[in-house]
Amino acid sequence: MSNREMAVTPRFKTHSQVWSAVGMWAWMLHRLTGIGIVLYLLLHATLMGTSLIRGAEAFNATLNTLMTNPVLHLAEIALVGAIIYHGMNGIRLLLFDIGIGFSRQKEIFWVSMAIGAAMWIFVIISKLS
Amino acid sequence: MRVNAITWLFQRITAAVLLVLLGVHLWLLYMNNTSEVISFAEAKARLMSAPYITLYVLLLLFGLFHALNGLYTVMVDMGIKPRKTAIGALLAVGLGLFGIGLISIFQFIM
Amino acid sequence: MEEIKTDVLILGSGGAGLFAALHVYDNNPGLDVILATKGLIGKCGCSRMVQGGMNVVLNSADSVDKHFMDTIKGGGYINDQELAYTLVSDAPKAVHELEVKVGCFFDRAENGEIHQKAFAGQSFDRTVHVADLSGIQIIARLTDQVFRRQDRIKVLEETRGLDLLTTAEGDRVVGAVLADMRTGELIVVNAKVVIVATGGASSMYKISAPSVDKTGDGMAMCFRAGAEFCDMEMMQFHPTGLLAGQSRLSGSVLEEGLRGAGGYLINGLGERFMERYDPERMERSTRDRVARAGYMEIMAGRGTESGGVYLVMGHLGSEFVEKKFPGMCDRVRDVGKELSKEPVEISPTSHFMMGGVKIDRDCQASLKGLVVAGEDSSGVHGANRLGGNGIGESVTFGRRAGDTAAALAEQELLRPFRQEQVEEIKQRWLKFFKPTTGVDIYPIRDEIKNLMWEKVGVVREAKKLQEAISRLNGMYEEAQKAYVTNRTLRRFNMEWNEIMNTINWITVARMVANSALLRKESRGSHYRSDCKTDNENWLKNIYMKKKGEFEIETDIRPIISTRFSMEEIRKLNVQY
Amino acid sequence: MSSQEIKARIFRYDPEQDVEPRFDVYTIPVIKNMAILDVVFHVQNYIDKSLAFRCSCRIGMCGSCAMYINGKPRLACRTQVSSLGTSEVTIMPLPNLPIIRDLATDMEPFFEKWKKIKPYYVGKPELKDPVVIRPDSDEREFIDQMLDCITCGCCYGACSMVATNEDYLGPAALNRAYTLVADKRDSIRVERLKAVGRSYGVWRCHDQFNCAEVCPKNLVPTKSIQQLKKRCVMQKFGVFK
Ligand SMILES: Cc1cc2nc3c(=O)[nH]c(=O)nc-3n(C[C@H](O)[C@H](O)[C@H](O)COP(=O)(O)OP(=O)(O)OC[C@H]3O[C@@H](n4cnc5c(N)ncnc54)[C@H](O)[C@@H]3O)c2cc1C
Ligand code: HEM
Ligand code: SF4
Ligand code: F3S
Ligand code: FES
Repeated sequence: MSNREMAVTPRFKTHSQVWSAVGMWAWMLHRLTGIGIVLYLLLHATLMGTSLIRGAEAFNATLNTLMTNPVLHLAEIALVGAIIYHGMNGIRLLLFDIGIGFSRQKEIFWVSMAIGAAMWIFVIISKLS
Repeated sequence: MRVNAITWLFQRITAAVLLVLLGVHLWLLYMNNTSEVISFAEAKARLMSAPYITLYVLLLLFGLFHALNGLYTVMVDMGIKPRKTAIGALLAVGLGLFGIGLISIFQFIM
Repeated sequence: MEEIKTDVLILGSGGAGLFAALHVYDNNPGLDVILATKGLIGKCGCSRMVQGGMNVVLNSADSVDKHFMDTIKGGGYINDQELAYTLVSDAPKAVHELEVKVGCFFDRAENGEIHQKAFAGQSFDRTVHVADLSGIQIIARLTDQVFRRQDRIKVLEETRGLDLLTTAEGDRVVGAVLADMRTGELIVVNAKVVIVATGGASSMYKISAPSVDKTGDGMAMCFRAGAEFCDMEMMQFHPTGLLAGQSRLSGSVLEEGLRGAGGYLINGLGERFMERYDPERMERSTRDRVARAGYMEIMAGRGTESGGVYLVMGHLGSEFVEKKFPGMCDRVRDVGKELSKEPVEISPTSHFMMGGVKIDRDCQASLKGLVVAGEDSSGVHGANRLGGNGIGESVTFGRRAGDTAAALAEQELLRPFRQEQVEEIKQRWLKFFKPTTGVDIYPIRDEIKNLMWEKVGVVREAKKLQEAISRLNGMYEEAQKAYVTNRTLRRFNMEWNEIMNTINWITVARMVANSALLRKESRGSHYRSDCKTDNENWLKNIYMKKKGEFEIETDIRPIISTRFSMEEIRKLNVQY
Repeated sequence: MSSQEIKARIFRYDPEQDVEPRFDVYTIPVIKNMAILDVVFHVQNYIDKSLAFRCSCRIGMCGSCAMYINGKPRLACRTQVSSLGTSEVTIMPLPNLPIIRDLATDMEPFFEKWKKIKPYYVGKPELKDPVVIRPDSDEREFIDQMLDCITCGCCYGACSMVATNEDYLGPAALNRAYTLVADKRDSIRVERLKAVGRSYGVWRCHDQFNCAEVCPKNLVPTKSIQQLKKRCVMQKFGVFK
């Protein structure tokens, strides 16, 4: 049937996204931070694992280079930020999963972000001091 | 795959548990830490007690499941086709890392 | 050209078309059905747009006879009483089926039974509904049921009927030629039975309510095929069409329940003008009267600046209005007003055609193999339709049409169509792609709408009607010279579509205007400023059919009064 | 630019002739209460007759006219030009659906998925009459609100998960599934639940809320989907029957 044939031939579609919504950004960031932390985890486990297997000396040496590098300090702050974001938004998602907050999703997002930001700032300050 | 409901549920459960475990972990790292650089000796001192061991084994287990299942979710979202291969690869990585992790923790205890 | 053979071809996917498809299938799942519709299934047509709801007798304190009397009283007593009785006695079965088989869920009253609300012109609160947007649910659920039966019901979307195919003797319909609007290709469907349910042509007025795909196609097709029509002068104007300037939102209906719930109508001077026209029932009077009252106020210069009157709901409490009429509040908000708080400008709007193809109780038209249901048919509503009887007609007669079609398809043979007729039809509709220049269709379309509004509108008179008729004939000629600007573009060509619409509009409009000229009295929604109501001589219906190529043959016959006699009607001597 | 006119950038594409889509720009006089639908009608009627788009009811009841307007899927008939707060409008077809021509998309994939969840009611055989359900009972949960869906596809066009995964059923179909799964009158609820529990079903939703953000009927499919997920889990443990 002519109607049907049209449906099966592959045709151009647009994939324009909706960028103006809170939920969209929340989701994007959650995914990015999630993947980011996984990558960190992989790296972390490999480094720790390999150095530990080689013994205490190697471990101390590795940690020494890592923990005195200023760039890595900044990276660590970013990592903690990512974990905090992922965790705070994760709480928001868990709330939805148990059926709470659909009508207030934006407010919940901003509240959890405010708390997260406070935590992050706290971490940064305590780290810098 | 008909385990969708279970993995989905586990992703939530691990998330909730990670929230607590990671919280404790980070707290220890930042608040209970005196020196600039963590040394083997310090780490060992902490890791010797049973609660700590449990904490880290659990963190490892749950973290790995959450992380790798998370990655798998992303892949399915993107429409990955040979799903079996993906699952195999993730399982291998997961088991590998779990092994390395256990050995590492073991190193401290020894 | 693709050729398809089938048992039943259904044109239109409103309440009538969809229900007919279900009933053909449920009667005999072995029958092949093709359901062709001009828009997307479940999305086009007015059944989808039904707001208020559907009249049905469910309460033991109510009775089918009361509903019948309300219907013919509302209809100016010229209804085909057999059809009106069929409507009221089938409606409870239809609602039952909608709830139990189709899966609708109508709003419930406190006691958990189906809630029935007040509608104008009724002696009992009997309108079942889903908030104030009932049609969405009825049509969505019917569509889902069609999906369930898709092994036998083949749906052709955006495929419009062009013309019916008939035997050489002209007494039987054997199929139709369709156009797949997405590809622009024509399709010949050879069928044992054709059900026409394309839902009228009230969109031919400047201010009108229906969806844009209802352009009288079915009626025009039936006219060209030689079917008999009845009551074509009877055009209903809904009193409360939203006014929104030149925007297409203009004319959209604010539902009747607003007046039922106690809304006021006031004119530009702030008077509740219904006092002058129907002091007893006020705003709850029937549509014809309220629409005319509003129209006359506007004409007498007592309207608002942009030519309307006001609908006021504020005194009922904004919470009540928001809760009961969320859809209406939203719609009014689109034009920047708060229905629950401030007066909203409205105007009568062309809404529904009581007239149409003459059918019997089984939806059988005057040609064999032709079954017509819903707004395309005539007789059920007489001179005026009660709010809530429209979707009622659509579903009750849709069911019947399906039953009839199934029975006919079992008995009949598939008769061959005539290739030369197919060629003729092809030529009729594809010729617009040939010329490189010609008439632009859009000004003509706009002119019809204005002409009908001004000369064949709410208030009519002989002179204007005559002018309208001669102009319509002229426009018909002009429209034949129309051309499609982009000659090579058959796919989803909206201009071509509009040319065909315009020709069908004119075809139907001519019947309306001629019929209106013939009925030299006022009755129901047909109001002649130059004639009074004449209960002595005009308890009659006007019948029409095609004569020769394009002439109209008329016949005036007494009403079908099998249940409530002419004497009794005359005794009442109602004036309109 | 004067407030009397707007500039409309309209997406043009004919799959059988054009290699690439393009944008045509039209200047259009503004009228009172002008909706985007009036804009495209103006262009089609009086400027470029070859423009293709779809519309039926023109008052937000049929869901035929969904388009991607200034960064969001919306109903053309219910989007007032004045509400956009700018005199430049970009009109594109609904995302994630194949294009027939210009702004008219092919809704087939949307409805194919709609059909996958068995969208039709199959009443329990013992229910011979309309059931008696008091409006204040929680029998119908919040199904009734969710029944207002007009299958416009706005949510489908807005959901990134649909964009990245061709098979994902999408918010509208899942929302419909919920209204049936939670309808105690229906007899194939478990079967339907199994259909939405597949990997192309509910699990692809990650609470993006774009569906709720754009739904012209203010539905929150996210919530329906959560209810389905919950029931899927319950069903796995044998609690849902
Ligand atoms: C805004 C509005 C509100 C209303 N409210 C109420 C109410 O509250 N209560 C009530 O009882 N009635 C109401 N009505 C009236 C009611 O909607 C109609 O009486 C009824 O829906 C007609 O049903 P139908 O099946 O005959 O036609 P429709 O539902 O109008 O369907 C016609 C179908 O035919 C298709 N079609 C048209 N041309 C062709 C063609 N050439 N080929 C193929 N298909 C074609 C159309 O696309 C459409 O699918 C309302 C009408 C409107 C416009
Ligand atoms: C702080 C505790 C954490 C919480 C509360 C949490 C919460 C969640 C939740 C609820 C999801 C599901 C999202 C969805 O399906 O839509 C998720 C996904 C994910 N998480 Fe976590 N998480 C935490 C820690 C972590 C850690 C430590 C990692 C990495 C090692 C991680 C990696 C991921 C990944 C990769 C995903 C998949 C991304 C996606 O689906 O968008 N999470 N998390
Ligand atoms: S859920 Fe809303 S946006 Fe999605 S199809 Fe239904 S009405 Fe449209
Ligand atoms: S936008 Fe998509 S991801 Fe879920 S919440 Fe809505 S379906
Ligand atoms: S045209 Fe019907 S929703 Fe816009």
